[in-house]
Amino acid sequence: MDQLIYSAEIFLNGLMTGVMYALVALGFVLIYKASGVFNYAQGVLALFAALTLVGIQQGQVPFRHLINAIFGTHLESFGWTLPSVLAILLTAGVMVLLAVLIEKLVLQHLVGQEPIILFMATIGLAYFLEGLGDVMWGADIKTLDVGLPQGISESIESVTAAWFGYGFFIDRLDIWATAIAALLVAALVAFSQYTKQGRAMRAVADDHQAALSVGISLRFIWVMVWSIAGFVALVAGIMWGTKSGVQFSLSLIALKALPVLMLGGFTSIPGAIVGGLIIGVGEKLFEFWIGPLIGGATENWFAYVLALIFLVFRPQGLFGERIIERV
Amino acid sequence: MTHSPAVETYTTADGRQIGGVLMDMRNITLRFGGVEAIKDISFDIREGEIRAIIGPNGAGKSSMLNVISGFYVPQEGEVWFRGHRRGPMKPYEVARLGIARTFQNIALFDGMSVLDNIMTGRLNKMKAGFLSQALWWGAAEREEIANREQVEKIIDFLEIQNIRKTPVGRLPYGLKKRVELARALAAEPQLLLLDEPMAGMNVEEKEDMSRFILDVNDEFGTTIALIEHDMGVVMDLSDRVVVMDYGRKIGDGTPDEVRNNQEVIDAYLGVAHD
Amino acid sequence: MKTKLTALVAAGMMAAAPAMADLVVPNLSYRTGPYGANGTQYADGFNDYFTLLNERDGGIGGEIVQVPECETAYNTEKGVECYESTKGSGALVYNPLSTGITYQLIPKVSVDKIPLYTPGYGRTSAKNGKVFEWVFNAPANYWDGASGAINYLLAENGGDLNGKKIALVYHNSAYGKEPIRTLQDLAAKHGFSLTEIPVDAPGQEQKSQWLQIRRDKPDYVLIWGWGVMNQAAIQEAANIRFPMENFIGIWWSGSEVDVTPVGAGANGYKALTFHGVGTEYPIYGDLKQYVIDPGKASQGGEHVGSVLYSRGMYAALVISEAIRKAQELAGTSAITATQLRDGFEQLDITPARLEELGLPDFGPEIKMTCDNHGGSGMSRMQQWDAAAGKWNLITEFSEPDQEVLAPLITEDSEAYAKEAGITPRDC
Amino acid sequence: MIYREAGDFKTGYRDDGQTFPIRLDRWGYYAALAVAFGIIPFVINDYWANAVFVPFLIYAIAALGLNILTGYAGQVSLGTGGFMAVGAYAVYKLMTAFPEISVVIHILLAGGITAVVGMLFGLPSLRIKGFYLAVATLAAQFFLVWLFNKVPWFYNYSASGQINAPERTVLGWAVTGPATSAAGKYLVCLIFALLLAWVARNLTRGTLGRKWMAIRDMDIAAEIIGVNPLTAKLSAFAVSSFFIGVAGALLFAVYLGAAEVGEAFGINKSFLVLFMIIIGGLGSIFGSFAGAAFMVLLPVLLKNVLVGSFGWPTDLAAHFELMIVGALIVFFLIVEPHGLARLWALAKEKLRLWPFPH
Repeated sequence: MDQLIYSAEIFLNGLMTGVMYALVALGFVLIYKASGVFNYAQGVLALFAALTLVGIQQGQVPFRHLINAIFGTHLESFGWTLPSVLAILLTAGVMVLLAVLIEKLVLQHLVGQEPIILFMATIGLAYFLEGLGDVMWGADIKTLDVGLPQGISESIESVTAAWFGYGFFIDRLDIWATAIAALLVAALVAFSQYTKQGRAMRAVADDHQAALSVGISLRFIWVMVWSIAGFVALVAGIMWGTKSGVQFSLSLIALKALPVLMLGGFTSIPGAIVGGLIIGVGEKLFEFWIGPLIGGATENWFAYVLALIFLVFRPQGLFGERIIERV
Repeated sequence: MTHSPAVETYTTADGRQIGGVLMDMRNITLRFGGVEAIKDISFDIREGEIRAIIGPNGAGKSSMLNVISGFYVPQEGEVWFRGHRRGPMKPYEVARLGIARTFQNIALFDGMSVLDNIMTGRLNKMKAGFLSQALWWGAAEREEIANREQVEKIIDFLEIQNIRKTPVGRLPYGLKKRVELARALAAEPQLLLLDEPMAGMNVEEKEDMSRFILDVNDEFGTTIALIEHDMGVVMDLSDRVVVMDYGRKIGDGTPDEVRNNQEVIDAYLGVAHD
Repeated sequence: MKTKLTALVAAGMMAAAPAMADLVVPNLSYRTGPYGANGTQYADGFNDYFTLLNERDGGIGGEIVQVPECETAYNTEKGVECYESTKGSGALVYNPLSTGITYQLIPKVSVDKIPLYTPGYGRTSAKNGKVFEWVFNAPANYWDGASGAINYLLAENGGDLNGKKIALVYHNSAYGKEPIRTLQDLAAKHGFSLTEIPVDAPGQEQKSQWLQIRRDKPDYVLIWGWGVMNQAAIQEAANIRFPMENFIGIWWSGSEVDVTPVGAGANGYKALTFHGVGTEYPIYGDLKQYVIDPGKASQGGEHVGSVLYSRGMYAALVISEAIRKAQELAGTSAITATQLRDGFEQLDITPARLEELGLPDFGPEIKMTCDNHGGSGMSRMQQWDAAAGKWNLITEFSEPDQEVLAPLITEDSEAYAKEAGITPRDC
Repeated sequence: MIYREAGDFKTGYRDDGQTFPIRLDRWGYYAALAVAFGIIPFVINDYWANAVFVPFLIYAIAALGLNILTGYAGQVSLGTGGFMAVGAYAVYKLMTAFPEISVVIHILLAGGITAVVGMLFGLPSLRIKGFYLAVATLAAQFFLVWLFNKVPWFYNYSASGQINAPERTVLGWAVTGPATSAAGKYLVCLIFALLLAWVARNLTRGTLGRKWMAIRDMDIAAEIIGVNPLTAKLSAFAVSSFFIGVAGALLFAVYLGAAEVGEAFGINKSFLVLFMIIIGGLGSIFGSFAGAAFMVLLPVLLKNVLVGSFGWPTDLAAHFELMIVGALIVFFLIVEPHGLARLWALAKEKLRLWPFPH
């Protein structure tokens, strides 16, 4: 009986973790859907966004190590602390600027190239942004605090304790993440359904050539999609950065998004969410039930095995577009 | 070899010997979900002949060709090849029986040169072991040269010597079609299936292709089955014609017989389509 | 054109070598990659101490110390590249701050005859100088740390841990697995139960592990983490309201970077250490005068006095004392790597000497011999005060349980000797 | 007009199929071999061996292996690190279990064991295609690393799970262990790299190679012309894994001498080798070498220039190194999207016409 109650707690926590994975996966899906590019740099984008947010909020001088090294100055900070909302808006602005630059300097020159080549360009981009983030803001671990609460939700604990005799642990940050993810998905869906730009984006996703022939500007769409993906990366960066500080490892969360993508299909926003939930719950329950028998720390590989099992039965992913083979 | 019944041989007007039944399709029905693409069709293909399957768009010709090539397995009916009933097979097993084909939307290997593409047609003739291939020693090298000689004959035959080393991705449409024919021929098939070999060609290219098809049949004695929706060209080429419409067979016989078949005329004039 | 390019590439591949005459102590550091935040502070402390010696005393025994820095990014292959590129310039000793790179270098330094100094990390059984002639890991190693933590808990519980539940959360790697054998033996000796909970690198996601701890309710949790795993673990511990004073980290899980992201929740968290912390030592006066104020501090002196800075400085101190000893033994100031090995083997850093150096009670007494390359293994406990934002030392230095450790070290070093075909020296 | 093919007539199909059809290329190749065997072994030192040549050659072998799978057979793999780990642990177990047998045989056997493991993880390729296939190899990557970390038998029950390569000799020369000379390490890797490149060349120009490329370019058409996708894909996985296993064995035994699975064979390694073949050129033997050279040598070069020549602080240099590598990748793509191999081919095409471009 205890085991079942524990499983229920782990199930809930798995769902929450899944939402955190899905937040990262969303950014991949957006870009893949609109331009067929697997954006290797998405994880680094999240790191870069979080670094920028902390930098702006705490008034750090960008490139101060570089400036200090060259001019022998001792710049530290501008000495302000901005309100979170303002800092987030400014960072979103930086991400839009970044999207414009990426389009101008990279994508524009690679129009019509094969997906593998665009994939490779994003590899280059990832290297560049990783270096740039470090040069701009330094390699220290930064504390990110935009006012999101953390720690156990005591109301859930007391309610479940009354019901089951065992108080469940749910992290308040996870509850917030779930709410924000729901809001984000709703906003994305509304945007793509009800705005002109959103419809243009979907048109491009369906058929590049056809969209171009009806006068949709591919360049504009790319800037827009990369901006949105940058914003999604910022949200993911805030969530993960709040959890464990902003540092290099933040870019590695992309690895946790990969099985989610494979499972959910690269082209489906609901797929990213459902995939995230399945991976989150699956890996946590496996670690609980099977982990102790085989030595634990199974989550990393089991996520992929789980995705693999699903793919064997549905090779295009859970929500991916059906692959029709014909000659 | 046990031959199916009704073995009769005949000689065509231009003096070619047509042999017994090579392939016999018996009561084939093919469904996709609830849709019947082919409804209870029977016909045969004889050794040495040029057999055409024609019909308007959506008649089920391509599905039929895919049944012959083993890519689709019909829900009902039997496929007999060289006197044996052919069970469900993988496409590559069908190829090894001696059936080669071309494709309506060219299916060449874009990343490889013309020569390599044609050499793939002979893959099943190459028997050198792994070690010999890895060390390029003995059988592997001998085979490569021997098969290359065969392929060069086909290259000469189809007059594509000058593009031998060109990657196929760079070729114009008409030449691609020719390279595809070369690849199929390289397999020295008993039965060659051509899927709309003249689709999208101009008159001159069509004439060239017709000439090659006739020459192939004439010089190598290859049995050819082709599908085409353009009636004109086909009638001049083929010995016997099957006409399909809406998945049914509406005519079967020599070009002249078919041409005078009222149902075929209706189908092509669009009467039945109203 | 091709040859020109080749020549250019060839020229570029040649590392610029420092002048041969000086004492060369390379700093294989990492300021980038997943552990860059930790590596930066350590490297700064290491650099600054030698800068201080050069600026204030004109080096050691009149010889300027060169500290060429080489970025390893905590990556073993880059570590090898760094080792090879600095080796040719007459490097006297290596301190790579990475257990992985250390394992790489142990066989290499034995052939090249260059000492390897790995305080608080690396291969534990290198303490046995009979087998590991060129490797030194005083004052303390991982097993000393494990025993030190248990000794602390014994003292807390009046010498009795019988029936207590202790969980070990560890980095699922060679480094994290190090203390397991020791803790198992100690569990058998003292009658506590040990639960091993691995966390795969990088370790941002530890929900499963901490839900398990919340269910099992161990009395104490030990952590062997590095990088983001530390911050995530301390955050999760705070989230489940695990009593922080019962949560103890190894010294690599006990620096400012590990606790500050968690904020007030980390208050009371404890960690082992083998050196002092903070700027309240006389040496910082000199450091300010000779290094920081003239603008010669590494990275502008941002991290002076932090835990990892202090540790880097302490490593530099031990190396410089070994150099001094070697100079004394060899009778020359321009010593060789082999002479430095002798310096290490006869090193004796007494409390009085530490006081002379401006760091009273900063570390335990270090006394190394031909067969003991690991010193006394003494460590002490520090505790995080979140409000003040500083670590406070809460115990004195104390000895680990050599009765348990000594046989383990003999066993492991002899296994290595057998595998590598080494005949142990007579000491 | 020194570099040309006019007048260089082929009189047989054998000549026409040779690896370097153009005379000057052939000479260049022989000259490179002469330098590689005749000069470098005598002048090489530890730095050049350990920082430059040995890693370059070993990564070239791994890149060749991955290029066979991804570049020639079209099957995406992100499990290279895991498969290298199989090679490394296999050679470690063999070396310690059968010390009397030559290490060369152990390395080849390690490749063979990796080939079997690779085929096992290649099975899903029959159903899962394109980028989705990466999930199967990623599962292999994470599972294998976990396995080698978790099961003590693989590391002979050592306290920390590190494995150390004992000393072994070939013809009296040490090739593994600390006493190995720079030239010894270099020559072992060079011989393996050249032999395997030659095998890769042979396999890719013959029957098997055509089957792989047919599957890559259009798998359905390939099946219809008679290629069995099962054997074609699994043979690609096997051959590729053999190469990667040998590379892993060399990386551990000859180059590093000690390894820990998570650090030395993590997912980063899989990405690194994938970058090599994409940057070098998919489906190109030369590209495998070029890509390995780019990814191994460029960081070393940049570091030495920025830190050694310009005297920058190491952290700034390291960050700029990342930015420069990233920018160069993007720059090369914009100039020539199909990798260094194509860039080289284009340069040669230009050179053929030089100095009379019209």
